[in-house]
Amino acid sequence: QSTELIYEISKPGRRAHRLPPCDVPVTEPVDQLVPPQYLAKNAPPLPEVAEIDLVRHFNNLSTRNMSIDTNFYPLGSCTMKYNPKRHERIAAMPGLAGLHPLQDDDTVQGMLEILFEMQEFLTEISGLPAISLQPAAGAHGELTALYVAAAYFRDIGQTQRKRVLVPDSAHGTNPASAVLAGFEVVTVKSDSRGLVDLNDLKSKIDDRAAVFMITNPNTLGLFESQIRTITDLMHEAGGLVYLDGANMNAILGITRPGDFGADMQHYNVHKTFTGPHGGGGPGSGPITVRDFLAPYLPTPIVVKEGDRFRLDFNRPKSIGRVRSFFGNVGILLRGYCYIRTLGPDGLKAVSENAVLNANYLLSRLKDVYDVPHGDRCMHEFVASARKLRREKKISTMDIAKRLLDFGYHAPTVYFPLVVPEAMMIEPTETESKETLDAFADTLIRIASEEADFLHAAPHTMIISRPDEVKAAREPVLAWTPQSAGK
Amino acid sequence: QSTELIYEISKPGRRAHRLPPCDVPVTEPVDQLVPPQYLAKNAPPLPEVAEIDLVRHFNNLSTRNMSIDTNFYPLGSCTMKYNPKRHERIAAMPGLAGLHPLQDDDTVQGMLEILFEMQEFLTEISGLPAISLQPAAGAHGELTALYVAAAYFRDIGQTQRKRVLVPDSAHGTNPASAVLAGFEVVTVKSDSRGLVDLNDLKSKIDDRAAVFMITNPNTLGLFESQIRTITDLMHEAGGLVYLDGANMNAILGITRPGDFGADMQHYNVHKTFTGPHGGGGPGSGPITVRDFLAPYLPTPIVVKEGDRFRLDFNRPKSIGRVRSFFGNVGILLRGYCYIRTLGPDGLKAVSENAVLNANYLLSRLKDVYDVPHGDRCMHEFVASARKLRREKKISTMDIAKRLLDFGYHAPTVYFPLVVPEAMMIEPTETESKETLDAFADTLIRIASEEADFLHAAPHTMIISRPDEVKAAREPVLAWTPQSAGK
Amino acid sequence: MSYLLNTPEDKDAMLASIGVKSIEELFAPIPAELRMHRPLNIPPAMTEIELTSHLAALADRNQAAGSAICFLGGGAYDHFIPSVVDAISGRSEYYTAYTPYQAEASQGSLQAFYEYQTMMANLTGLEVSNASLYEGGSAVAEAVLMATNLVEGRKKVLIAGSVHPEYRKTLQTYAATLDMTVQTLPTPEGFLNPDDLKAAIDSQTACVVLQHPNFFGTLEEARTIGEITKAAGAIFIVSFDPISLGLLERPGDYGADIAIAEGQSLGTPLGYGGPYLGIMTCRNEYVRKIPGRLVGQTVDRTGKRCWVLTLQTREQHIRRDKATSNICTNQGLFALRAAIYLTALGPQGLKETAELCLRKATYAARQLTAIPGISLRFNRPFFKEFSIRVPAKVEPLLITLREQGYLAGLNLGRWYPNLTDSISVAVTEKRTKADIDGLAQAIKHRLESGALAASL
Amino acid sequence: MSYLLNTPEDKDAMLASIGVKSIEELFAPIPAELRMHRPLNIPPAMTEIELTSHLAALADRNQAAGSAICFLGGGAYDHFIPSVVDAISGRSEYYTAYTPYQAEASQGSLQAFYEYQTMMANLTGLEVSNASLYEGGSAVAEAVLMATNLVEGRKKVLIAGSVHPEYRKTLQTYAATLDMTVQTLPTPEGFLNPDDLKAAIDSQTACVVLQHPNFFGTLEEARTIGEITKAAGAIFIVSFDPISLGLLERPGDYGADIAIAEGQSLGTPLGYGGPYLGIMTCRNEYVRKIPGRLVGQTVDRTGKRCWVLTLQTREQHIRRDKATSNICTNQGLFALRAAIYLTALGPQGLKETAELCLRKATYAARQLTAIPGISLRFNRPFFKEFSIRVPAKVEPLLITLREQGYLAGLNLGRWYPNLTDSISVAVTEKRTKADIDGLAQAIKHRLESGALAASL
Repeated sequence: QSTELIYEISKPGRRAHRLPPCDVPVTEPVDQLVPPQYLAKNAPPLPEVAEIDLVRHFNNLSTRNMSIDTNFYPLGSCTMKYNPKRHERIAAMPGLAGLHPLQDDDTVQGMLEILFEMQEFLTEISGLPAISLQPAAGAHGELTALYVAAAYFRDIGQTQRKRVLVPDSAHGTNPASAVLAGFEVVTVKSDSRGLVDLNDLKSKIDDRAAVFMITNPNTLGLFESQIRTITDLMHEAGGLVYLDGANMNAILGITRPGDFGADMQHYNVHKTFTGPHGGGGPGSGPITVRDFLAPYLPTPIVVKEGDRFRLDFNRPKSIGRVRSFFGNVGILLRGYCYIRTLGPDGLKAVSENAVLNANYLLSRLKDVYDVPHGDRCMHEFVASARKLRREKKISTMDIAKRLLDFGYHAPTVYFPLVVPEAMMIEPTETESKETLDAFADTLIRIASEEADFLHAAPHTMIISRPDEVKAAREPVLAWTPQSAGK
Repeated sequence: QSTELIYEISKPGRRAHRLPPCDVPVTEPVDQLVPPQYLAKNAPPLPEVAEIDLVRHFNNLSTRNMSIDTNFYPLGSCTMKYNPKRHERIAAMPGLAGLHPLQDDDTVQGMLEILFEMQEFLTEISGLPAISLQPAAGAHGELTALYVAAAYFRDIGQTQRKRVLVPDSAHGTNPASAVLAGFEVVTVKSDSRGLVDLNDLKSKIDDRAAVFMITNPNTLGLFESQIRTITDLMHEAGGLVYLDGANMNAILGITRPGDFGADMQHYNVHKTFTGPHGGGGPGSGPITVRDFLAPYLPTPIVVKEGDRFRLDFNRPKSIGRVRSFFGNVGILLRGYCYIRTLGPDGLKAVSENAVLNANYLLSRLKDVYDVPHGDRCMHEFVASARKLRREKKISTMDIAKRLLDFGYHAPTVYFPLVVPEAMMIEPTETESKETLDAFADTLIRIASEEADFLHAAPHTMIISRPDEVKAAREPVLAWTPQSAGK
Repeated sequence: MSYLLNTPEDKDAMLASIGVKSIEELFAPIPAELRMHRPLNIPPAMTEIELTSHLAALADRNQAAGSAICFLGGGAYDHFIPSVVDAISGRSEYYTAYTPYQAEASQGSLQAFYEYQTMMANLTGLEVSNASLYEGGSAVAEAVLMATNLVEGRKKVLIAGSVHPEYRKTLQTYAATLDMTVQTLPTPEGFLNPDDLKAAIDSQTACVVLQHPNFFGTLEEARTIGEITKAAGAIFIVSFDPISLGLLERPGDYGADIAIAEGQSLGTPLGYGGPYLGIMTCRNEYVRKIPGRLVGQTVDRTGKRCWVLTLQTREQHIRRDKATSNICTNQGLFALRAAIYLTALGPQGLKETAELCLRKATYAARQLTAIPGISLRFNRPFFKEFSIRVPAKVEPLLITLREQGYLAGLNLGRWYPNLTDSISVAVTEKRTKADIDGLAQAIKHRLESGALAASL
Repeated sequence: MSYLLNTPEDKDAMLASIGVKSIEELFAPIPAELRMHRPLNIPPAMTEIELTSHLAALADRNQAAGSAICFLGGGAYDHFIPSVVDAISGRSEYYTAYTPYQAEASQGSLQAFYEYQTMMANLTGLEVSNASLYEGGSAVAEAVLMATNLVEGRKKVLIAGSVHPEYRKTLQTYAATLDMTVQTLPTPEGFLNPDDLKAAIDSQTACVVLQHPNFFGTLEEARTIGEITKAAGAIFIVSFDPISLGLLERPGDYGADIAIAEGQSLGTPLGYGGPYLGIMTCRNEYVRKIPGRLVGQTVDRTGKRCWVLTLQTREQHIRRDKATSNICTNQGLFALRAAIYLTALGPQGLKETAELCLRKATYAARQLTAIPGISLRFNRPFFKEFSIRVPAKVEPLLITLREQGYLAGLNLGRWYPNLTDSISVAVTEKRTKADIDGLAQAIKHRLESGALAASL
């Protein structure tokens, strides 16, 4: 299997796509249409290949990926569930895929109806009544919500609230978003159960505390049962609670952020409502908020007047925009299809089965792998290889790499940071008991393999253990004729 | 890599597709709508799997195929050229894919225009003025043409013409079609050049000879330069000449069957005009014939009256039908797109480059592999491993299997029958010099490998050398719980 | 040039290696007087942008089943195709491969075809399925040829008049050059009356061909027909509707020796009539006479289970003039689609689909025959298709309905001179109550205004 | 239930293994008072047949660029997408994978993103590209944040008024909570006058943001702006149109330090505004400050060349509150599409596309300004988009044209109070002479009948 780059199979004069002849009069050369000082001397250096080269290259490359459609992919926190084919066919309908974002509302009534209904669905599911579909991803949603919070505190004259509180088990995006939104980050400790240490939290709540960002269920897969106490504490102190919705897959129709006290929350539509993850994106990160925060949401929002839908830009207290155009509509569309496919009972069954599958897998593994935070979980759990590491010098990395040999993508590893040698396993509801059993059997088998053999894993993949230090020390980020052999 | 069958991952109660509730009144049970004696006791035993099972199963299976889009596939006589993606997108347009075959002509004017133009293009390219687009594949075209010939001879009172002459190098479909159409087969020898032995032919032409079926260029990749003499001989004796169009890819815009004396000819639209071969089909095998044979062609044919197109069924001497509905329209559509994409210059360039590529590959290989019929060819050539077999006990089969290890599909092997240890290699025009060089290098390398190593090839594929004798002696043609372990 | 890769430098290097000066020289074996000395008279080349616009414009000139409401049947049906069928059959590795000659490089197709064969065998209640034929019409002909091979010496073929007229016409063509006679048994009551078969069958009868449900959509006395056929020592051939087997008894269970079908309903787009899928299954003892490719299970040299093309000695590329059939290219891609379709549906989905068809067709028949002047043409149970007699000229009625967006049905007079007052209506699971009510309303309206016009 | 696999027997076995009696028990950690005690108020489940019909009906209520003739631009363009882009990006292995954390199981995505990065670097004439940002607007904001990190202490951001108004609005939002001021430099002549920049720039200026071609489609004095910016020690940020680089000089070649773009033109469907593709490239020395994923080349333990995510210490999952950005999920699938698109076009194809856009836009401008009363709004060279002043109320005119099948252009008054009499018209390579002539005819006709109406 060759690793030739498309630039390395390029040959001058070859080409795939051809353009039609110019059907308007060609009356003058290009440099009389555009003054020559604006023009490039040469066309940009792009690969030159025929269509068959292109197709073979990218088709063959694709087979070097694992993917949901071909492999079990229990990547914790990422909710790698099945991506229905019907969504792809529907999203490609010309009446949906062919709409320009600046078309007049009258020409996109069908699209606006979908987006309006999606606003309704998402507010109902979170229990928070106001919404913006604009953010492009979960982290973007966090950032948008923090802008909303900042605008709110400015509006009510509490500009001293400069602190965002974040549990030590939080996703890295939480503190990063907080800093980007102009806040300082204060970390709150977890207790031995893996939940928020209430005393530590209390000690950090004062009139500088703007927002407490909490993931619930948290990244250990545990439901924060003190959540009502936590939100009451924040609210009494005049602060807001933000719910990182990464783990909504565990609680659909079971409990709602609005019901347990969150003021703001984001969705990862691509996770919870199964947009294909696209090798890293796109996502979609809508936020829902309480009524008193609604005025600050980005514009536009879809409103319904009689039978007509329109984009509402007239929101004077709005923070403005966090991107151009409406949002990641293509992913919202897939989420809409998913919610319509499942209905209320189906969504609840999603969470029930996600939690059942995770607990079952936990029950199969707990005798071989440490699960530091108990033998129950929500939709995911964090196991640890610390015992194997201590006794046999087998690390989580070894296990992750060895799993690839069996056709399984690895779990999320070394996260959350509060668990040593962490393996964060999220099977999702779209896997079968047979798959979970085979995966558990494999993990158990790996625990009994020789350490040296595991250190050298994977043994069957196209590559094994790339040198990441070299990659970072001497970054080679683009092909050049010189970089090829580095 | 498991070879589990879809039946083996089936589990009662699982399912993928779901049907909507019945929206018409359900007034009585099914057995009152249909008398119970017609009803099955149970639903047929089909696999029961969820959508994700289905997708993973068939996706993973697919990767066990070689294909044009992933591999060089020089399967002689099959013209495995690039299948343009634009054809697939166009053929899926609802206004083309969604047409019922029995719609009124007025509702399918766009489709009839395409088919009418396709009739025009194909008659022009073959130089034979009358056409039927009905046959579903090349062999079906042969059969249809022989029915036409039989009808013609019946009509002119020459029912004694019961013989079809076929060169010994012909495709197996030729004699098989002849027998199916009620003829006896007489084989004509090839001479040492690989061309028709004229003396043998002459000795077999008499008033019993109905049709001489010839492939030109023939299966050895040689243009039958005596073709005019041959057709004259047949015509003088009152017979007809049929041109097997399998190798039209060599002569587009260069010479035409009608010009060199053929009376009837079929196309393999899926080969010459690049319909995807679909793992064995579909194909499309239109036939073109001389005017005096036109009355016997199957119905319907598309005719144009003013600006309107319609299907003409009123052809009293027609042989009738060789299938239901119009033909393999989806493949004709792709052929139409291809012809429109290339135009007259492009089609000629196709053949020029197909012939150039074949000759180049021949020039690279001829010092290592025997090419018994000369060092020039048209679009394909037949090499032989007879020397390797004699000297090193390496067979064509060994070479074919070993090629798979390098990511190349094997050529057509052991055909034509007139060449021992034959390897029929057709690179097509859509391959690059780089690909041909790499393939030639590999074939040359293989010739120097150890015989024992080659006998055990392939070494890297999911399986190696299946037991074909066992498969045929104890046929297991369907899965049953008992057959699984056989 | 589109799709060509050789640059001028490539060409020079290649010609040098060959030892010729020009590409032209390579065509020397073609005598000059046989060469074309003008360009082909076809339109000039189009780029992808132009081609796409051109075909989109042509497609816009058709009235597709997606935009019109389709009640057309007659062997091709507007069933729903789950998205997984397109998604998977669109994998390059399936649709750009060819016949799996090299088993090691084709296990994907081979295993999928083996699964298809298994599903067809299970669906029909017969042991052996081939890996596809062209379509439903030539499948009838192939089945008859196979049957005449099985009972050598018998020359008579009996076929019910209720078999698809185009299938019968195809059979006539295949039979015309062979030593056999085809006799069509009339079906004036919309089905083959067993008494009529008894009267016609004799010791010269090679086979009897029945379609069930038949071209009119009505059910045949298939079991009785089979018994009469067997009693005469003939082969019983049944053309079936795959979707109907979600409810109806399987051909093998009521006595069919060879079962054939148009498989379009199993995940193939209407596509103006093709490519479709010819299905054929038969009893185990006939396996060496079946036409077409067969995939069989075996083991490789390490003992691993795998699949290969097998029993190739029946086939043209080995046996030439002794082959059971001339078929080479088949409909592999549509066999794959059928396998995916049936896997998606499973037994329960197929049953529900069939039941929806039956219930909706029944509802449609009731709504339509509630219109004054309209009656069922045949007093027989039916599955998803039925025939009505209308009190109006058929063609103008159909044209009016088409202008209102209904492809309302087939004019049976097109094939049956005695049915010029009748329309065949097919109803799939895709049709809604609103579609059916709309059709009934439109017909009623048209008949009333027609009657009004006549009375003025 | 759709997509769920656990049968009742599975559930029982799983619960037994866990050691609980019911699924309900697993939710015990959620206090009862926080539980929902009613079903979600969303519509009931739909099967695939129903969902497909439902969405098809909604889609039919939109006027898509395929059915209307689209002259809309403003940051999203109706360019042709070669079929290979859909065919390949629709491969399961690409679109159902996630971020390539496990390099061994993700070489497909990693190599494709590395190729994308190379193409972006080559396209812009800068050394480093990330593996995508969300879209063009937030890319401006990210570039400004990056620039302010590069020149610590400087708090002033200058942005031309001719930058896309939505990008500017996005930047305002990002800047609002940070210690910086954003000053918009007016562009009344349709471009940023270098003198105006000279007047505004000072030693507090962190960066200058220009769009070239700008929101009006006209060309900026980009090189001069860059020189002024550099002379003041500030970072020069350019938002470009990728298609324009088939003809125009590359940002890196005229002095850009950071180049960003909306990449939608590179093979992404219009899709009502997203998901799109944020492009960002920069000079090599800024590599450790760039936001987003980076793919780098390295070797594996056997020395084989391969690719990994690299320089992750810039990123949120490692550095948390010290990260260069909070971005996690990006637009990988559209980076892949852009790579396929640019590979399909190659240098010559991109050049020809750009030239067709330029020639057709020029022709359209000439045809439209030949209509009495219509003039070009700005006297500046443009690329594929231009602004016209019309002698009529803009909204009614656009509505009339829309009813004739033309999405004729954007009402600039929507964003610029001083441009309420102006329309922005974009012309891609897909528009034909007939499209343009038809638009001109329709406008002319409307203006004449409007004038007639006014004169009565």
